[in-house]
Amino acid sequence: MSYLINLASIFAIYAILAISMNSITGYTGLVTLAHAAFYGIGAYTTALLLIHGGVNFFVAMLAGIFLAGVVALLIGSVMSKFRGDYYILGSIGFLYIINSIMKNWDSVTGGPLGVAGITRPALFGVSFAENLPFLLLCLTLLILVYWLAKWIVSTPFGRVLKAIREDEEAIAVFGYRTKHFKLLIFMIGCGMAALAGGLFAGYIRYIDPSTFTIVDSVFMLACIIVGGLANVRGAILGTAILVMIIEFSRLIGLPADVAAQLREVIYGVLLIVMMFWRPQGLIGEYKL
Amino acid sequence: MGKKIGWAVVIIIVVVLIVILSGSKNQEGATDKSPITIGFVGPLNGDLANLGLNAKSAVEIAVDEVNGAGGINGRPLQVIYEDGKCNGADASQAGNKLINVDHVPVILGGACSGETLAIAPIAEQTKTTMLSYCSSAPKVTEAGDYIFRDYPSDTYQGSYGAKFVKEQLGKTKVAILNVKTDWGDGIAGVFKKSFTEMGGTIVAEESFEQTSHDLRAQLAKIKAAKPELVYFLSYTDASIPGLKQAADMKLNVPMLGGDAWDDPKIWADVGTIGEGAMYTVVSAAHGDTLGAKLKAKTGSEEVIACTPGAYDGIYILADIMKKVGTDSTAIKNALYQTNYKGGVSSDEIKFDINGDVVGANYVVKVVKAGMAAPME
Amino acid sequence: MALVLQLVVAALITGAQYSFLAMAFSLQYSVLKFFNLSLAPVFMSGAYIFIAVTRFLKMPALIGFCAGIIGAALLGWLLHICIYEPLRKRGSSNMTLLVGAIGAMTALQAFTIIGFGSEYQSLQPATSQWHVFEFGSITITSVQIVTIAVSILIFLSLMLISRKTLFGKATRAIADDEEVAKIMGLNTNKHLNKVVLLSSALAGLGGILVGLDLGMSPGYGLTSIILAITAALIGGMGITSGAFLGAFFLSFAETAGVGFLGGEWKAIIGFSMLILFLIFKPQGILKQ
Amino acid sequence: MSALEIKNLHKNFGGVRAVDGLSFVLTPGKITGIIGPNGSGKSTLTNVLSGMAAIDSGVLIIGGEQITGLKSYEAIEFGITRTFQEVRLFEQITVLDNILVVLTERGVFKSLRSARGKMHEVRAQEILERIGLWDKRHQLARQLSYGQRKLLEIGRTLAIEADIYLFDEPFAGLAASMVKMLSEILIDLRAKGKVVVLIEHNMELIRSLADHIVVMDNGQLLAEGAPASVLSQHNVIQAYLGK
Repeated sequence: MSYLINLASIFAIYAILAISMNSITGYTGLVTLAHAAFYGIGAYTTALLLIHGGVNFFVAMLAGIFLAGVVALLIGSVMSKFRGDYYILGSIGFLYIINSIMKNWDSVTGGPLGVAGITRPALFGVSFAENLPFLLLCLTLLILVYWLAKWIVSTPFGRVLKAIREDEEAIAVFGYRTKHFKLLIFMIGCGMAALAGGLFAGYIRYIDPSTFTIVDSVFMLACIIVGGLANVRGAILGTAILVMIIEFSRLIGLPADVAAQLREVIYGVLLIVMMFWRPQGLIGEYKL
Repeated sequence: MGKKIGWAVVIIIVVVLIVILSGSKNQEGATDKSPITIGFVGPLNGDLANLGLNAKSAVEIAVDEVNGAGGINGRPLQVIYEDGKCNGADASQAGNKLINVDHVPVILGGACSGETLAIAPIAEQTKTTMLSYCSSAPKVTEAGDYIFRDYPSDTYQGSYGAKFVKEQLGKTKVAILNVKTDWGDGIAGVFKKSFTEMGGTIVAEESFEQTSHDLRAQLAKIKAAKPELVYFLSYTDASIPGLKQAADMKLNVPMLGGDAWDDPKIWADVGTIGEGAMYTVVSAAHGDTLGAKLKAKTGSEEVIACTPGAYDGIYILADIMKKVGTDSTAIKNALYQTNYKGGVSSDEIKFDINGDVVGANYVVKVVKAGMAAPME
Repeated sequence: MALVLQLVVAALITGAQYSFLAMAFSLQYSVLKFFNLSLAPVFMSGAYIFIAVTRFLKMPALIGFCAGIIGAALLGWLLHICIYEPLRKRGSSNMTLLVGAIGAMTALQAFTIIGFGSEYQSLQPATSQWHVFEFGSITITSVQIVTIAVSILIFLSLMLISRKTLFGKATRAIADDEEVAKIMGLNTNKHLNKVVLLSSALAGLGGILVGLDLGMSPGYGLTSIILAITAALIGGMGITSGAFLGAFFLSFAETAGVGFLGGEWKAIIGFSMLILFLIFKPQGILKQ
Repeated sequence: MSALEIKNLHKNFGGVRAVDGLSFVLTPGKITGIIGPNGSGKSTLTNVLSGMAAIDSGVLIIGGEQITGLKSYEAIEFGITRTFQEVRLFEQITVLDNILVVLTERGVFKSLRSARGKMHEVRAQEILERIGLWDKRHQLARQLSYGQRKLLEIGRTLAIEADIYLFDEPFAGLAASMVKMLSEILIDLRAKGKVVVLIEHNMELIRSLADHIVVMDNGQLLAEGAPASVLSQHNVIQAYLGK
């Protein structure tokens, strides 16, 4: 039974990532693959503050979100200048740079040795060490992020984001400094990704640079494309489907090495099929 | 239209959940002839797949032998193999499945330190014993009370290498070229500390990312530093091009490597370039007997670094389970008292208070005509 | 002094190795206008077909060479007519094409791993070593000289084709404006197939020559295509001579970085170049 | 309401002098028609006036203020708004949102706090009813017919408080009823003393609506003045027919 609880926790963490990427890619049309880097910043800040700073888990997580926001401000302001393909290229560049920093800044990040012994969160005496309470924590944060994303999109700010997605040049003529809008939603999205990173660190209790690479960004992209762009529920649906595929291929007892590769073949083919069949995804509202 | 599809998919997910749920009721309370299942975690694909798969074959041989000799008090031993892919995320998933779905009392694994460190917290929390057969990173020492390893920590390999270079080879000026991974950094750091303490000097320190094969620039800098020996810590992927590039550059200086060079594929590929290359490896006292068994099973007598530890791991665990049964805490306590004799990886295996194997007898192997053999 | 010369030689070799995929990408980007990341598996297929032919079928290297180039060309062409051409016909945005390319890349890379295993394979016949030429303390092997020569040869021939032949003029016409080219009676689809075949063959050739010197592993394709795109961007996106120039610019920057900073920072140098050029000179060196 | 004066404006695109030393005044309370053969620089002029294309040299004077550089998001600060030759709507959002989006606060953080939401909805309904699209407000913009999309774009331009309206071939492809509706809108704007600029090929519409005509050819000012006199000038007819 607790296998399912842990699976649900991983699902909740990836759902938060999908929702956060959806706000940037689904609603604002900015396809970014740098998301795994902010996922990593959240995880590393939370882990390092927890172990060395002796800080409470949630304070460390908030610091992670704040740091991710600051880094997103720097990177976002640079990337807001780019458009379309060049935006993705820039995001890939930044992802590799941040991943290299994680690998080579041994004194702080422990480099490839990673960070081990991260303790599970606790707040006012309530400990989330056991799997079930941890899952409840993940679900509450997922609902919080879901509500936040829903609210942002319902405000006029969200409407301007959609207009930027549709025709950035046109909305600019009506007096909107699109760079600022793109920057703010990028920061919000990356902050949410850092939240998921903190949770992941708490869940797995050992992190190393190999879990924050382009493969993870592509996985998040696949979730929102399968589920549906510009639809918060779509992001959750897509994540559910893809996490199911991962665990199904592990459980049906394929020879272990083929199973792992088969999963990646399924993602790849799924992305191609979606581009043909429903580019806007199962319940999406925006075609790339 | 969108709504209908959304709901249809949600229903499918619920159905799938129920299927998995019913499948995972645990098997306790069966008759005493039911199999005892333990877990195995290792890299079954990815860059280090050869490491994991070779160990897996040895484990399969050991299990057949144990079951052949009556199993564990009559109950057959069974192993569930999970792929840790040598990274924290997959290893944690694998460990979680073994502990929470298959309810294994003990896990043989992980191989890479990243795998062991990722599963250790879950194992500690659920009081599941872990016996890693290949994790050498110093960090594993304090990974937990339930965490053991029958493969020596890097601290031994690094200091053994330093002593060998300084005393046996009498070299004083050494260049280090290591891959940026937990293994590479771990050993390089220890080597540098002990070599400088013994009065040697490190004339150059270069490193490279695990995925890069082009070491020309690093080797050029090392050549300019005029070392008497290069301590080249690398996995198979970068060793083959690295050795070739060094030879192309006429960097004709002896090379000392780490236990990852115990992979005959390297020497078969580099051919004459490998002549005289040396590397430290845990002396598998009886590696050849295991090699013969592996040849019968898999067609090649290749015994890679982690395999002896995995093979012995099965026997150690089988002996303990015969005495104390399958309760994990009992297994843990018994492991601290184990004194396993006649193992393949070493004649005597004992564990210290941290669960690390006591002592490590390394041997230096040297490559002659494409074959690696222990140096007299 | 010898160190600097040896580093220069190293940079020349690496530059030549980057140039094949960079020119192949630039040629395709000039007409198709999207980041075809699936050139990565095409690049690797050259090397893996070479291995299959020479090692499993025990055929001589020359046949392996031709089989690799033709195989890569066919793979690139198949991807084009099965995925990108139908998508372009349906008027899909280049973002949709890019996501399709990411899908194809992920699936094909997984297939390669299932087929050839995930470990490193060297293309060089076992136990043999390329003849080493020595000039004072500088050394260079025969395959490296061939790589540099072939890369310059390919560059010159692409220049000639582009200026002198009908094929070159048609390609430039489509690059300027595909609609206008159609109106002028050019069967653009047939012509695009030819361009794809040529660029895929070029990528396959690059895969083989790099494989012969450095060997090949499945993960290598992704980093190579991103470095190739960086080289194309540095030179000037869509200009073949730009890609050639960019490849050497990138390799010299990387080698200098490794020379002075250290090997582990190599990845950061490559991607910082990408970001710097994206910000300050997105049009690249050659374009005004 | 202030006039918009263009003084010695230059703009070239890749060697072609699209706007070449143009000078004239757009007076408020008048509809100025800009005519000229294709490629005479009409659209480039609109792009420059709305900040979508940079000014190479020359000056724009609005309300006495000299402007040599205008960014696209600054256009509205000078009261300039426009439509596009090929309709550029926000395709995958609803008709209502296409109007509401331009009513949002310009500041990023202000737009998050949707303070005056109600007032905007009333304004949007008013406009949509005026252009007859209120009943289609929940449809996506891309689901409208060509004529309706043209009207929605004009509705969007009307939604914001502006002084200078640039209409780039708004009548192209409109049905008769819609032409009548749009003409009334232009006349209404003129009555409000706005500067109305109409780029159009249809000569009857120019004659019936424009108070003042500017004729452009090869980026230069060919002729200027009242419609009746300008249209009969020899060189104007020559420029149109000669091409």
